Amino acid sequence: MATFIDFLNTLGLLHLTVGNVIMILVGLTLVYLAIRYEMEPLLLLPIGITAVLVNLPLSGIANWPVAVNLPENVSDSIFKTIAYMSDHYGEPGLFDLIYYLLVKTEVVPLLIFFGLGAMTDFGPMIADPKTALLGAAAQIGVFVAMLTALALGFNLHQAASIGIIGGADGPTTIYLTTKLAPEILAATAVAAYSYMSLVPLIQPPIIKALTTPEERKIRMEQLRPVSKREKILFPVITMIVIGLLVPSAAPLIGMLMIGNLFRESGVVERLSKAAQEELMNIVTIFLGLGVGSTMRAESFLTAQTLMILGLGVVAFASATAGGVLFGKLMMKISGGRINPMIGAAGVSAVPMSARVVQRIASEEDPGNFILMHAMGPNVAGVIGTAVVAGVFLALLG
Amino acid sequence: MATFIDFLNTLGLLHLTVGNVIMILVGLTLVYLAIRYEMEPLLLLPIGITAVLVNLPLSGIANWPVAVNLPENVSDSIFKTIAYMSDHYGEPGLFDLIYYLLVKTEVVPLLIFFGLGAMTDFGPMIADPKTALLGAAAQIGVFVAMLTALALGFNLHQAASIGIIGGADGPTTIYLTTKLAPEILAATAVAAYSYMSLVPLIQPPIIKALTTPEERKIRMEQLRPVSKREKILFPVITMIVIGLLVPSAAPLIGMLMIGNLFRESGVVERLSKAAQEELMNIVTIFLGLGVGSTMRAESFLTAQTLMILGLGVVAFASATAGGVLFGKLMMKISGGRINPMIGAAGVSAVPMSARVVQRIASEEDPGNFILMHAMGPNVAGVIGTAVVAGVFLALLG
Amino acid sequence: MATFIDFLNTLGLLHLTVGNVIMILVGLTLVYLAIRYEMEPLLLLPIGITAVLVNLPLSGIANWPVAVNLPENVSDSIFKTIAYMSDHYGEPGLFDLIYYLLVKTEVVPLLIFFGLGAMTDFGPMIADPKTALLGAAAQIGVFVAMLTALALGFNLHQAASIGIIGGADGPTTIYLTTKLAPEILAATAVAAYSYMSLVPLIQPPIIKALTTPEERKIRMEQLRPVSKREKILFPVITMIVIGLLVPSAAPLIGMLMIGNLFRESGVVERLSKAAQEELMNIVTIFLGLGVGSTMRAESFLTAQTLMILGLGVVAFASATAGGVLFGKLMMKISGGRINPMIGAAGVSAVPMSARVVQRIASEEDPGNFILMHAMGPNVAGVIGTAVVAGVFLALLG
Amino acid sequence: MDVTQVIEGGWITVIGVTVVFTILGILALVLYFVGWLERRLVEREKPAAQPTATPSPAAEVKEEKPSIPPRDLAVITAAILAYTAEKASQLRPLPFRRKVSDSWRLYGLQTQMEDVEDFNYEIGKW
Amino acid sequence: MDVTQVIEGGWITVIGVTVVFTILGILALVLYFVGWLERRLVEREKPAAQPTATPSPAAEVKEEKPSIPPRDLAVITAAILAYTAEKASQLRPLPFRRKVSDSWRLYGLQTQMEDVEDFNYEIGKW
Amino acid sequence: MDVTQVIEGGWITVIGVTVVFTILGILALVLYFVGWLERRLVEREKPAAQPTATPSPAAEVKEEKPSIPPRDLAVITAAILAYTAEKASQLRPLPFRRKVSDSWRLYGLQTQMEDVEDFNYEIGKW
Ligand code: NA
Ligand code: NA
Ligand code: NA
Repeated sequence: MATFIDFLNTLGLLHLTVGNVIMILVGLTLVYLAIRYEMEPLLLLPIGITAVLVNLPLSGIANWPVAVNLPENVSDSIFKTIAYMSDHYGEPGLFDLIYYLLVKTEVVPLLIFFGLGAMTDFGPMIADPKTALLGAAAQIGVFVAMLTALALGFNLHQAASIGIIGGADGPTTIYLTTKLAPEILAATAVAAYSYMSLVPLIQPPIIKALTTPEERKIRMEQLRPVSKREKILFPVITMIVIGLLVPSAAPLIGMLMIGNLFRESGVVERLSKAAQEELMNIVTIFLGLGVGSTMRAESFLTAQTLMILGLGVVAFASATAGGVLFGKLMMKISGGRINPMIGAAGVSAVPMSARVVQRIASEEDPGNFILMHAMGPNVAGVIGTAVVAGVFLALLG
Repeated sequence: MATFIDFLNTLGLLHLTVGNVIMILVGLTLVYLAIRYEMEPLLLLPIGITAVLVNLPLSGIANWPVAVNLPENVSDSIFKTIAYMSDHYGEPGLFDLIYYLLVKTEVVPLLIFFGLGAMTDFGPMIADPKTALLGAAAQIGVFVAMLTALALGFNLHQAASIGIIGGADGPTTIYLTTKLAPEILAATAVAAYSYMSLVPLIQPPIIKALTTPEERKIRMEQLRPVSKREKILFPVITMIVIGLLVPSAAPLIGMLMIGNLFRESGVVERLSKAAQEELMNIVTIFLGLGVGSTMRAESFLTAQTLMILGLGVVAFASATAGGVLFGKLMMKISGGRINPMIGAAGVSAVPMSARVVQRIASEEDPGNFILMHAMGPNVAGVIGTAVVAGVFLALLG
Repeated sequence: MATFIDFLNTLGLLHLTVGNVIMILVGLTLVYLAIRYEMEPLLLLPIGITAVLVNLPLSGIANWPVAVNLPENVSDSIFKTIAYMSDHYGEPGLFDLIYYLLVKTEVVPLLIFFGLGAMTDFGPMIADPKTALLGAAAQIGVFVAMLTALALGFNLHQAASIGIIGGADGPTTIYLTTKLAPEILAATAVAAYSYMSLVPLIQPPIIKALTTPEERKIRMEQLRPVSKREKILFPVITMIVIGLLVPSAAPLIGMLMIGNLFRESGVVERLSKAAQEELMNIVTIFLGLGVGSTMRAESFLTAQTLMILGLGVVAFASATAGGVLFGKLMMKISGGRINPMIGAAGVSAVPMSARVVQRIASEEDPGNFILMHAMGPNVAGVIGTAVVAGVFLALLG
Repeated sequence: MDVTQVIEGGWITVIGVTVVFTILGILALVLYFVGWLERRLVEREKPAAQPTATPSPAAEVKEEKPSIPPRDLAVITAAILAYTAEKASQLRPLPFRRKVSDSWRLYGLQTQMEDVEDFNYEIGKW
Repeated sequence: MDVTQVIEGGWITVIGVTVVFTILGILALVLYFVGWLERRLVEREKPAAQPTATPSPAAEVKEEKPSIPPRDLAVITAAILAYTAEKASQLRPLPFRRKVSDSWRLYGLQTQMEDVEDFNYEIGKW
Repeated sequence: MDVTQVIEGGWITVIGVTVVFTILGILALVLYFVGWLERRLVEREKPAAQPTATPSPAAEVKEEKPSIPPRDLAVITAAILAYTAEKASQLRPLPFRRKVSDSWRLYGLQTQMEDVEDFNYEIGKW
């Protein structure tokens, strides 16, 4: 009989909090958006369903809090941290292992950058290097959002992590937030991936408001061909240049460029394919599960989260504006040979924002093909955001 | 010359024990069965050959004992355990790392459940929900075997781990045994996988003894079609319902259902494929190597192991009987619209036991197709066994 | 303003040492050779580009030195080592994790042997077992190089690691060096893989110098067919025989033979494919990154490294000579029925050295097909080198 | 044999059997409810489009339309299959194990289904 | 150069060379024995069926022959490719998401390109 | 809202914007330089071979359009397959490196053999 009462005490239902219920609903909403509207499903589906699972009480699948104030000497070392967490919060569940060993150590974001490098063709940027500056201009959104966050009372570490959402690079956001402000990881990750899939809704009105129909009709001359040699040199040069100037960006840029060299070298097709497929798929699964498992009521259900979601829109919008306005400047300087809209593609979100630009261009003039020109800022935006993350780490890390 | 004598001392042959020799023969037998009779080769081949390897003395590829009495404060934490083992038994070999880091932490069994979820179509159970009860009835075998094991002198933890063999779900068996009675892991795992492949031999006589030819001839009406929406809702609902009621089953059920959602959502085909193929294959390899490496003479060559192998037959047989008898009850209640044989498929062993049922049905009446109806209890049996494992963990863990 | 000065201090450029610059150039050279001449690109490309990345100062992607004098009680345990390194050198970067957790624990070399086993057809050796002795004879090169290294002042551990380069098996070299002399890992790994791709240049002059045209024209009778049963028995027997006699070679040989059994059994094609492809590709990536990350100026830029590169040639050349000379002996004994050139294939480098032999044979007599006969010593050489590594570990480990 | 433990085991059995039937019973009820909802939704949404919403059991497995009309694909595939089948033509009586052959790469739409099914066969029993 | 170490190295060389020849020698002997056993077994089991047990050396590398003559395969494949290609040739109006269809498995050369592109679309935004 | 932090944030903004423009500006300059070098090299190496070095834009943009009209591709593939098949059926003069081609996907049973052999070539030496 005592056994029976014991068992009743293990009923999770009895330990369900309001916070759990809300988080389960949030998770289900993400799952719904991912399936019904195909909003970034590769990330939002795993994140959402994992959020549901970890908010079922007593399951023991995620026992360790995500953000703890660790003693000074413990926080230095991931292995001490794990020992400390075991001591204080018991045996790790599967999701604790995934989060603490794969996400928090940055293994997962870096391997995703590696895979992205193997999947990205930097050709359009090599063919027209000046478009790289548009990838820099779009980073203005990062700083606008950061300053707004500071004004709203977030501390510097949090503000930087929130700002980087405007870079529209999921792994960079996760990389930086994990290092600077793990307590808001779930919020920034969800914001980053959600707004990324809303790019086709967020960008067009801003682009149209900042450009005239004549500007949008500007045709650009065809890109020059890029040789295999240039494509091979590109990752090597980029790694060295950025690595020497912003070392704190070197892990992200380095892995991106190693992946890209695998792709372009043409001599390690097996490894390149593995980086793009088997390794990428497996790492993506763990990223989704790991991030989803941080969506606990105690850290997610705060006013901060709502503010972060709001600031994400600010970040994306100002990044788009920054790109377009700098595009207009380049248009003036070049004597009207650059369509300012391609600046909007500087927010990354490869290749979606470039497609948005092309679609608007087609609306004005069905014969205007600027997709490839928009790909230049687009891929430059990935590098730009990683550089900004490096600056943040150098100054705040 | 001293060097030469030193070398002679490292000859493994001189340190070979009778136990080693027997274990090598056991391993070779498993390899033989796997290859010659294709008995569950994906598991029994790796387990068998690994058992051979770890029983070659002095190889250093598996140095740590599988079941140790750890001090109280050490056993709480896997990382302390590893430090403790290093201190007492030296540097880990490859198989120690695989067993302690991947199997004992439950990473491997849970990832296999994830992959199984992505591979399983729960449609037949959704189309005819009442068949889920047959998946519950077959769990009776688990308890019959557990009580028998208790009567034979096994302690409660061991008895529960032995009973779960009757669930015919390898990863669940490994999951539970690792948590409750790691000292008998090798025996229960080998029993589970061996009998699973003997299902076509074990089940038919029991089914035939408990049913009349008329009952076996009962045809069932065609299953209704199941919509995509229902298939998507199923994993979400199941995860929440079971997670709230039996939280200790949540890790197993949760991973199974996340995998199934990946499959049914239709928006993450890449991840679903990865879960079913690349990740699954890799994890399967490590499962086989990890379990095989626990087959050491000291823990395997006991009277207990022989009893466990015997109890495995009891478990499978009584599970089959439980399913069939409950099937007869449902047949009576439904007025003869349910073929009682499909209860036998409640033991899981997807889809083998369902095929066995179909084969017997065809023998009686070549036009009787109840395979899909048998798949309902079949997949329900997986859920049922996970629930029972959850109950054991809640009460004994 | 202080912020600005802070930032300038993080400029990697200011901390670049001459050593870094040289290592970056070395890395770039490897990348160039890998791409331009396809010199072992699967390894040398990742190694080279990683060497570039880890020599960019302050990147934090590889913080821990590769070879440290650890206190006695720490070096026993990999996990204590990691805790110690964290304490003394700060949080690990991605490459520290890869090197310390995957390479130094031998996980990566052993999994590569596993994959190699699944990819290797031992048929030619089974068909003509006497050719196995040629695989033994080629190991003479290992000892010649070891003795030379000793004479040049290397200590025994280093000399053994250098000698093993002559075995022409990358993973065995890495396995042994990691255990005996991690401080020269980068040098031996680079030497092993570099010379392996130079086999078509190194071997022909030696083969021609040691054989007469008449000897090179010897045709060998067609190999007998090998049954599936023999192919299945081979890995099992080899594992047991070698495991009992040279247990310290058991991890290498054991994993090789498990992989080969997966291949030949025919019942676990999925796992065999996974071992050859998805797992192999992923592990290869980590091997390249892990080894490349050990190429730091402090340990690589020494006179020792140059000597090691020189000794590598000695090793390959004397291994070839050993094989050919023993081939001549076997030719005499057999009454001229063995072409002595196939001894040169005993250096492994599967299947390149066998192809070299075939090419020379074709030059003398276009109708002479001894490729398959050369494959016997070729695969035997893999086993032979693993045995020698086992002897070294038994006596020095 | 420890009597206390056996009694404890008896209690666990009672609880366990109760729980497993309860859980799967609740699940069944929920599934009936979901099925009922689904039918209502389908009827309301498109009263005449039921065939679309409830595909035939055969089509149900695969949700989307292949870019080749399945019929044509079937014909083409049949040619290949017929050929490969001839090679593998030993009709085995209800094979308890079907061999994975390399030619599945040519099957097109049948691929995933069969591939997974075969692996299910081997692995699903776990 | 440390003389003790060189002497030690000499001993290791003696032992090492002995061991490696011994081991591979034993292995060779065992293999001869296994081969002899195999021949005896085969002779006893099926005295006339030796051709089955002894495939030609060419086929030996790969135990089985391709089930379709490659030439026929080429023709059949061409038919499929032509068909699928036609379907794929409609100029699509900048699709914001292109579905991965199963038939890509039949495309051959187009495979990798499209596959990666689609994944880029979803994942590249990161 | 902490004024010190906002001021600090302002400094970070100034530094960050400067750095990101500087870095990408330097990168652009280097790329222009590399492009200029490349053109010079190409001109010097093969003054008349520019068409080879500069593929048509259609091919370069390979993400959108298949570089070969799919129908032609089918025919060409068939030809290649027929050719390679014939080659494969003879004794080849031991190629020292055989490139992995995409068309292996169409070979069916030949796949694994060739694929593994090529990889063996590169990796097997370990
Ligand atoms: Na960006
Ligand atoms: Na079950
Ligand atoms: Na060798």
